[in-house]
Amino acid sequence: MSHVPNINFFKATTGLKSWLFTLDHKRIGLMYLGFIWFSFFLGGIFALLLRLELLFPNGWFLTDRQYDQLFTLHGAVMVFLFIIPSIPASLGNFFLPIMIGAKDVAFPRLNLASFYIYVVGAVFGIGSMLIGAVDTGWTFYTPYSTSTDTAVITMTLAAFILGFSSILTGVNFLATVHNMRAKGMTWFKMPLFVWSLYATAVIQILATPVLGITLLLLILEKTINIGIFDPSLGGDPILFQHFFWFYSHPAVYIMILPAMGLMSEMISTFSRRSIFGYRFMAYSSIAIAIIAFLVWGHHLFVSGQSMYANMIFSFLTYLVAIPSGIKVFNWMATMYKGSLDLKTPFLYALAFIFLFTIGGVTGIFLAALAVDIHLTDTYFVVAHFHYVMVGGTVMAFIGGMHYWWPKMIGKMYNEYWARVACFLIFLGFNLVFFVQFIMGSKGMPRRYHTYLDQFQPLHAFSTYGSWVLGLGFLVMIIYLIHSIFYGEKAPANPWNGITLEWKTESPPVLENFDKVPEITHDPYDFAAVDGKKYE
Amino acid sequence: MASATSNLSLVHSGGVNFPLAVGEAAYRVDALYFFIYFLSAVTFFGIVGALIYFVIKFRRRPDHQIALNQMTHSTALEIAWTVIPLILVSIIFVWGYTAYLKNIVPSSDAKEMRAIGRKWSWTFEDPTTGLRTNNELVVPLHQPIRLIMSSEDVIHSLFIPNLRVKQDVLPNHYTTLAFTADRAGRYQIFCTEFCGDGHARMLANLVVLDDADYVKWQADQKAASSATLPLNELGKKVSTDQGCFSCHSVDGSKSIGPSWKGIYGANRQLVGGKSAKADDNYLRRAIVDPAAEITAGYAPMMPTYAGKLSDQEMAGIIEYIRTIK
Amino acid sequence: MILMILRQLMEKNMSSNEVLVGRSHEVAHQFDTAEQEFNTAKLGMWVFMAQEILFFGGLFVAYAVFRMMHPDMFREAAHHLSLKWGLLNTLFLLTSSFTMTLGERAIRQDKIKQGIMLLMTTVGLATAFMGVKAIEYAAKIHHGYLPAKWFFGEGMDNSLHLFFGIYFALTGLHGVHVIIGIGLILWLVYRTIRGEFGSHYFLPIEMVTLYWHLVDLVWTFLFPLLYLIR
Amino acid sequence: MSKLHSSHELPPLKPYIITFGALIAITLFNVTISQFTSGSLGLILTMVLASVNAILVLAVFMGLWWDNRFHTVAIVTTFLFLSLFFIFTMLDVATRDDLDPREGPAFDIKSPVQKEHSSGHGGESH
Repeated sequence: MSHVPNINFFKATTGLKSWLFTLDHKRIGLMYLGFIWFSFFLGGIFALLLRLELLFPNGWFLTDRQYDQLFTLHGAVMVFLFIIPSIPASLGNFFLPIMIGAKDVAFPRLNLASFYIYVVGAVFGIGSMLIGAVDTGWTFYTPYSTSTDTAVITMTLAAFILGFSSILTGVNFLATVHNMRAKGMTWFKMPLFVWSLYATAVIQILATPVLGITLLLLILEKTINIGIFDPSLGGDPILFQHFFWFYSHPAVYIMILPAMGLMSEMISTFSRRSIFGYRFMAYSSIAIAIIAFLVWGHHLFVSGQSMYANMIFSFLTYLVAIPSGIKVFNWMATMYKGSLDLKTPFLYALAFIFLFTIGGVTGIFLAALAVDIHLTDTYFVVAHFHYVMVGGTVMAFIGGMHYWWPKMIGKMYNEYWARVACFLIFLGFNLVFFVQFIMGSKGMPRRYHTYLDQFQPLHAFSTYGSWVLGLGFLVMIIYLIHSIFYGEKAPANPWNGITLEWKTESPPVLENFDKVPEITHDPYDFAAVDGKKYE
Repeated sequence: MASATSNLSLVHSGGVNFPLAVGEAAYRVDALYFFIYFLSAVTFFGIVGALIYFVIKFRRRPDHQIALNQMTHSTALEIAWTVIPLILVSIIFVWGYTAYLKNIVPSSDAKEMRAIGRKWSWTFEDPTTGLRTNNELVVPLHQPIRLIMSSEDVIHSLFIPNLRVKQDVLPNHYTTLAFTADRAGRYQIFCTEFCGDGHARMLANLVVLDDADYVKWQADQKAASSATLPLNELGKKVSTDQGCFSCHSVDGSKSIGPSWKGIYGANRQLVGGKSAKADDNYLRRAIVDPAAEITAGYAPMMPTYAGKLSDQEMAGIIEYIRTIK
Repeated sequence: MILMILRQLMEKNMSSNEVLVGRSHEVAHQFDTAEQEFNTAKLGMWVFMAQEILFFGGLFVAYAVFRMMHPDMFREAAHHLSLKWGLLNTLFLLTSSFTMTLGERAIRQDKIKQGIMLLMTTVGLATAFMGVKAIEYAAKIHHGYLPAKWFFGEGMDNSLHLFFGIYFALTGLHGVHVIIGIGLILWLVYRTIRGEFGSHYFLPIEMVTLYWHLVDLVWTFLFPLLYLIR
Repeated sequence: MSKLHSSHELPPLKPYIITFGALIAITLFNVTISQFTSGSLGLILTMVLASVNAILVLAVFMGLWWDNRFHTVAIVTTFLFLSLFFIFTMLDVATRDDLDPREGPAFDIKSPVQKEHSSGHGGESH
């Protein structure tokens, strides 16, 4: 193993086996990427069907049960199979070691194991659809989940297994960041994407096990009636909600933190400008990770939770808004007086700021106790978290995928069609979800298969928007696949970035670098590169 | 009577954002909502405005290849945009919490009423008069109400958009909801915690009556309960009250349970291959012991109504089903 | 009997002189030095144990919540558990923790035979622990002290079934960890006999030792909470 | 063959033996006092002693005393987050009915032994 062949990782070994048993973080990352996008399109098809069904007030092609199953599957697939692993497992796996100048993650075999655990979880999850898909909503609230006759056990088992995949990825990344950094790469010379993955890993490790035990107890509840969550046996259903949200709220930050890291990378590179307030950005990632654990109770404001708990959780929820705000302001300041190159990844970054701001400020409404009482469990909440999750995470994910596509695949995509798709996705997304804020404020509850006739025009508007959004993703997938086979060969550094991943070839060589570089300057030190005096 | 036949429209009443506000609680919520709305609009347009300005002004051009400035940080600026939002959200928090407390604490002269939720209907009861209504909560105008709620099966949630109040309804634990309505009329009540197939049809109405109407309504109710209705009308009333229609249609469309249309006297294909004629006794068994004979293609989910209905009421329902051809 | 098989294996390998020479261990390619590999693996293990603590933590929170809701029920329930067996098990587990540590030290000092004996003692104590657990479970099942729906035991408090729900969940989950631990230690013994470990390389032993202490740590809280507090 | 752990010298044996003795002693002491105490005093004393035991295991047996400080930080953080989970949940449970104290549960829950299990109340789904 002393001699490292200087060839790119695609060509190093070939054949199906070389992929299935690979220990190379880059290949594992790409396999994740494939599975994650497959899950996204599966969840997306569910979403389109849901919107189509909601075109008319009394439903037209689904029964109540089928509708319930469909929205549950949409939620479960999107949360557990797509968005939680999305950025960390795919782009994170591929780029974390490269960005800190390591040859691989700390535990490559564990990394492969995480991937296969993910696949097994996905098989369980998708398998549950065939044997009576769950209809509980992705939150599995008891006692509904313990009394329904759908395949709750299979789906909870899937989420349980996927949780372990997530934990192991977190352990791996944390150890990698701690001990695998190249010479000279001090903590404050790490790119912000690495910082955000580090913060994410902390949440993955400390929150996910609670989901594990919750789902295990739910399974015990269904199989041997352990009684802890079942009110008819003296258990406490609100306790289930505490357990569930102790994981699932921090999970929201598992979803958004890596996206914020990606944003910092893209904004800095395409503004050709050192990131504004690097340390604040790093600290705010950690702050978000910590405060994320303290706010879960805001999902329980109307559940019958104590009013003192409501007060404390409401206050802590506001605190988490502060570091998120800092990030947005710092990105703005980074663009100020930069040299903005409006390439596709940067367009997605701009879309992120636009949509995430809406998602963020509507969060302020929901954290205000009195207002939340009215808005919770309505379409307002649906719109809010889609603005944060899709408008935030998914936009950054797509942007990041375009940003690193040349590096990962070694081919350039078509810039024109990429911009068309970006525009369609941005437009379609707003058409679908903005109107849902109005619906929710007007009182339209979520998870309704049928609804009052008066809401029909608003629902129809949202449904038409979903077609535009779907078209955007279709265009994207076509030109991306096209680029794999017919794309122009990508140079090593198409965007003139200065973080480490641009210092290796496209696609990277087997162990990432021919010679691991020694790090001497800050990750975004464009001043040094451009060699110009600034005021 | 002030109770119109249909509910006040949520979409077409009130402003762009909210349905018409009916009561103190709603005014408090709306005031805070619009305060946040204003702040949000300023923040949003500030950020997007700056974004657009930057994109136009600092776009990369042949004569502008590198950044004009590489300022890496400004502690003063960063502290400013940490502290200013912190102050703003603190104001919102205090406002939100005090408004919340005012809204949830019932006044001492509140009239206590009970609500029971089940899959998929509501029952409301006035303990002082013993009057019980299904899917219709009738309250006097300007009277503070304290609703004590519980559920018979899973978690439900009672939501009255016009009053801006909502509270989960738990099995095995009481929760309460306080409100005062200051405008007579009929308002929508939703269930907002997912509770199964009939969740979207677990609808009810809040009927707010002024004092005269309320007294008259009480008298009518008492009279109606003692009056002898024709059997099929009694059946229709009982079916409505018991929420039968959240699962059974009368127009032949398939719902959670079989439609009642034309069912009387028809041959029913049962789960397990048997079949049975839907005569009076079959229908009675279907009400008292629904799990015994399940029509093919349906799930066994109907609860038993044994003990909940009198013989006369049951006969009424069967008679009513007979009339739906 | 297991010991006999082990001895045979040992002797077989002894003859090929592997125990004395020791196998070489190559540092994985992604690391620069063995030191880095060791530190990283250990960090990973500690972090993994953090998640184990929270995994059990969920159950402890459930315990606390129900204890607060039904204090009488817990007071009574403690009387249905056998302090004698519980204490015996605590001593088994504490001692096994100690022998595990001694075993690890022995192997690190190349006292391979002594190390194997100590590891086997640990396995023995762990098995004894599970044996006592089985006796206790059998008694509970016999008297009908089962979770929730299955409960048919006698008791003053009508929420007793909840306590036994938590009891079986906590001890059951802990028991699963003990069984996994036994498997891991046996695997270590096998590899030690094959001569893979010694002063030159003992990373897996270190990892499993940490894991075994964690199992002990959880019991440290389980024992007083379930058996002692009344 | 690579030379490993030159800097990882073996910690002395003595602390292990002392710790083991202490663990046994504390456990026995804990059992003894639990026979004479009850209520919250007993709870607190017992938990304090159990915590001492746990800290001994962590510090000596698990070697945190000699180890990389970050491992201590990681474990302390873990317990910190666990206690947050604990405190907030308990806070809710303890004060849930403060606004509206009502006597007794809404339904009479008897031990399921006495209760005939009717359908529709959950748990009968398989």
